[in-house]
Amino acid sequence: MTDLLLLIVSAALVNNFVLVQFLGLCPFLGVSSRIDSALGMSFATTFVLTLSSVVAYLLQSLFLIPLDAMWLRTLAFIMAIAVAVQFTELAVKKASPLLHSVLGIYLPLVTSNCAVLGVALLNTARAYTLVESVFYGLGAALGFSLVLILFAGVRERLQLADIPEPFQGASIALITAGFMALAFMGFSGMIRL
Amino acid sequence: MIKRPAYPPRNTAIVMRSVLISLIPGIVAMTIFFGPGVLFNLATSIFTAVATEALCISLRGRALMPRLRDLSAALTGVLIALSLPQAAPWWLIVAASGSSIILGKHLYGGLGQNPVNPAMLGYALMLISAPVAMTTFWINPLTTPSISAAWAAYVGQANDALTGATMLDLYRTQFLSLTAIEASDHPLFTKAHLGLIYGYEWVALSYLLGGLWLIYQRVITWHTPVGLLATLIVISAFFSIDPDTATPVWVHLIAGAGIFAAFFILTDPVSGATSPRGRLWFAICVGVLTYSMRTYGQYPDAIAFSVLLMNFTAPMIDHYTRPRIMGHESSVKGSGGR
Amino acid sequence: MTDGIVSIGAAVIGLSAIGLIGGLLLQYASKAFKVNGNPLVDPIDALLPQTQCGQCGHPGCKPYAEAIAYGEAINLCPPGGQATVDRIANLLGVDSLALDADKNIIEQDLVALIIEDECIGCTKCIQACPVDAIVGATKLMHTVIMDDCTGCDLCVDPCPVDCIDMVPRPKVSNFWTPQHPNMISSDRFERIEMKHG
Amino acid sequence: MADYQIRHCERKLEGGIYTETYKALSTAEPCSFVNTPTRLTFPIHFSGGGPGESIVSIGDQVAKRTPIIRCHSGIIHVASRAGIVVDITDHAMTHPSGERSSCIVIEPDGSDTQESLNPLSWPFDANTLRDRAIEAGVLGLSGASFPSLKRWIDGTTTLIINGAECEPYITADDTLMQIDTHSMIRGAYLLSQALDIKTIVIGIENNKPEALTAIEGVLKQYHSNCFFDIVLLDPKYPSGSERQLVWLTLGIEIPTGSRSVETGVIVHNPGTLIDLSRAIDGKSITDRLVTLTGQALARPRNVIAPIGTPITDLIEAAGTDPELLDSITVGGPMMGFAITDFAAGITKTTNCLLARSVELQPESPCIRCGACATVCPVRLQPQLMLFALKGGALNHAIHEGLTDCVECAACDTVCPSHIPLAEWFRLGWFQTKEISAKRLRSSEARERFETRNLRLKRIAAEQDLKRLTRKAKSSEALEKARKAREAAS
Repeated sequence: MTDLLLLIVSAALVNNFVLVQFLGLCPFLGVSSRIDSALGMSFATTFVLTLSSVVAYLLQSLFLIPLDAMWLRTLAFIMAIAVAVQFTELAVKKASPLLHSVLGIYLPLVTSNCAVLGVALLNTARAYTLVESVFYGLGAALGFSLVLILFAGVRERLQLADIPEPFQGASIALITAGFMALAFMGFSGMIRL
Repeated sequence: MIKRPAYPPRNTAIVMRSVLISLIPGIVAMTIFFGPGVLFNLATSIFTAVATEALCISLRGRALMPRLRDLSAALTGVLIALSLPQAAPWWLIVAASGSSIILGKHLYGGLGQNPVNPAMLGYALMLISAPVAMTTFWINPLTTPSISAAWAAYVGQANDALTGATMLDLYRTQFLSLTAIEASDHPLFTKAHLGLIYGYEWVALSYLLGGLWLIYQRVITWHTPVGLLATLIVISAFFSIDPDTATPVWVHLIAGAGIFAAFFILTDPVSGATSPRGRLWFAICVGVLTYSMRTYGQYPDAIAFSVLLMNFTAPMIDHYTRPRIMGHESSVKGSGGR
Repeated sequence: MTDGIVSIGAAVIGLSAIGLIGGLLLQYASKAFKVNGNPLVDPIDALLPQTQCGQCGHPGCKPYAEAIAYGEAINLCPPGGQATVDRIANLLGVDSLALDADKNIIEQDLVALIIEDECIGCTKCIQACPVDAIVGATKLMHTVIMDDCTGCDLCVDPCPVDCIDMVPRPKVSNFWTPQHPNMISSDRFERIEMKHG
Repeated sequence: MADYQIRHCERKLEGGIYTETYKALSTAEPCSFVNTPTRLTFPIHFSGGGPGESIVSIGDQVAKRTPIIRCHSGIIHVASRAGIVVDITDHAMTHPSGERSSCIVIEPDGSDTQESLNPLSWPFDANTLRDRAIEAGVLGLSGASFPSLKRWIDGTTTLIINGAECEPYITADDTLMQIDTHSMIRGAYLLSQALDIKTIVIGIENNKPEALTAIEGVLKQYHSNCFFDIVLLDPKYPSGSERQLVWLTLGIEIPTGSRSVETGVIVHNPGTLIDLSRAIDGKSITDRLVTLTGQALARPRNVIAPIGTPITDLIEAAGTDPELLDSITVGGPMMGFAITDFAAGITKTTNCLLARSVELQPESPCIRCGACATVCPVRLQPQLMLFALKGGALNHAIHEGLTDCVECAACDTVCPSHIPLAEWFRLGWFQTKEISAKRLRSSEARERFETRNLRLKRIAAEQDLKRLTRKAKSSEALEKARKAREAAS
């Protein structure tokens, strides 16, 4: 149990996918301008990440290893992720058309979100069990959601601030993201797994 | 005895000035125990901060004097100087002070707009960029450097005999490998030396004095310092049930930047949470993060990282700790019509 | 060699099977989550100024809202001005555009005014008004109901005697806006000293 | 003797500030009358009670209490002195906008002709009383000129007399409570009788002992079946604000978006009740008590002046040359507004003219110190609202509670950066109103557009139908004719 908890903390904070491993930066910058869209993206990504780690594990153990087809790993994973993303997109469109519009292209782009594929690949590379895979995916998703939402909160404040003209918009967002990554360095070395 | 005012000061410059005044006991204690290098650092840091501030303001074409007069840059300079190693070379001070003013403050539009604490940002940047200097150029508390030795350190030729890691770092890296019995014999940590030689206690007490004066003057509220210090005490007391593996309460409290941060760093109003309840939560979270990073992380004193992390959560804390508006049913949803 | 081919074949078949399963799942999902119409139309329509002026190239605001929901540019509404463009951009989470330069930007809130001496009572303007804000009958003088006029100026061109002017909307007599805090520093005063102790 | 009790308020105002009050300035001299001025001005749309229209024309001779303005809300304003209507024109007025608007200008002729209404005699019901108040021009007399009649709905259980004059400098209500105590109690009592209210709460700050003594003196003589509950309040600003007063005296929090009447409480100032008492006697409102105060006036005091008296005359009455003053504050230092054109005449809501010179401190950026939040009486976070408003995010500010702000300016007073917070919030509140008015107009336009489209469709369908039937008939006839022709050939 403690191990699983540490696994989540490690994936969420210490080895945060966005700020420490620099994966999934595209949605991190793309949908963080508003808290509500960040929340929506967080839910979508959490769902896709957790689901795809399970599916990736199943694909790995039931299909790729028995058939000795590890060379198809990336292809198979991306297909599984694409299905999960497409499913999520349909669900979001039904549940909240406004959110669907606000997330725009970033929702289908979760497919090519390297954090999602990264989790799937890391899971298999580290030979996690099913439960571990789920927890690792969940931890990664929680970390992604955490920084996305926090960053959105800060960006909402930045939009109201009197920022010098050359730094307005994306540049100050990138600088702030850098500072956030700096702050996350404080976690480094905390959990060695 | 000065009468306690009924309200906080009615002027930003007076707020900043009060904080500067309340830092004086701490600065005096630092100078006594860690040598004149502290003063060199202070002068460099203040000069750099004020000069950078002036440069940034004039680059933006804003009026210079009103902003310089509010002393906020000078205060950032002082805070930076006090948190950096006492034997740090001049370039480290200049880089820390300049980057905190430029990156931490003026990129975001100057006073009142910055999302993170400028002083802690400068400190963290230096910790990442110059980790050796930041972890080893602390004055060894067993020595008291002369003016010439301090100057040598200032120009970058520090004497190894004078410098070392901080006590918190030493405790973590060397002391925890000893047993409690062995430890009581260790020259650095025997009770007889406490306070009298190392000075950490006296520095901490001086900061405490200044901080209490700030509360008395209503410049800061009790929420932040109490939140941080209580959290540190409670957590470290809980874990120090086993003295062989845990750093004791007193080390957490006085050997690191705990008291200094509680009264002077976390209380930065701009980058912190603003409601009283929010400030309490902010400080408690900083306490928890600091303890865990100090204990499990790789950096000796994690206050800077904890503060930066919590700065990013401040908008959320503000949102969720808002008091219930009169006439409203719940506290979080604020909107309503008249 | 054959082993390899068998293995490749199995993999390809297996992958195809997985793809098929995924496809079926999505097919089911697209049925289950089917959305009727475009639910974005109403929220967009609520932001449009409802002048029904047609300057966007659509017959009224609702049709334009529908067009936006299906991808039309959001910057075609001169009566709404930049504020409306920004609001729609915010609603849909897209980048805000500058108001289309081809459109003549209306700075002021205007209403139509019929010069009553010149009106011949032809009812052409009444037919043109999209919001029934002109009253009158054949051979009788017409009048614009100021409160109902949206300032779309669709009545101006049809008038054969050119007796309709666009004038600034008359101020509601008791409506006033406080001065901007940045402007009033000269009139400002320190409110009061606090009582100490 | 009326049944009454005096108690100390058990609740403490959250937030709020103790300020220097400077009340003694204007009470040093006794209250007096001013001479009738040479001109009186009455703004047609801004006399209180909303926009209206003039019911006199230039050249008309009016008597004292002749109706001159009828507001669209029904309220009637009267001439405060007999004289001639010399002009109806754009004129400066006592209003925060500082704008000019059309005013009736009357030159008093010194004669004493007057009109009056028939006195009402008990018993009368609430409607009669309300109609009388409208006819006599009784306003809420609170800062916002809210017509008192709207407050009179059934189901009210408590009347609160707002004797908490918490603004510094102003002593108008305090003086009224002392010199016209009997009228005030009578007005309150008759109002309570008409509305079937059993409890009258008098909220009065404990720094007004003279007024308290006067009230007690009257109550000892008074015969009534109401219970008078006198609550002594801490003199903390803004305890006289309606929501705060209701909470302090009764412990009721008025829900956001509603007014006190909706919780069964009505709040009136002493002045309103005195006016009401006069109106019952048939006397429309012609005069009001104004506090002339401030360090820049030679003889600060309270005066009773005809409504419409130019501010210049009042400054002169306070022994100061109006030329020496740049601007004058109408109302108290906290919620008042500045006027620079002293030709403006006082209105029924002008309770204080304040002349003083206070050095203005330069504004500096907000450092989010939160001092404003600690003094906010409704527990808002002014620093966050200000940040949103300055960044142009009105919705954000509304989400933070902008519409709950009572504009008391306590935040403004304690702000170490000297930011005019209350003015930002006032502006934000007006923008909110403007936007919702626009929304309303556009939704009405949408409805009319849709109705019109439906109508056009219907008409087109009807015409199609008509044409089709006509065509069908004509083709039938044609067919017949053709057949007939074929048969013939």
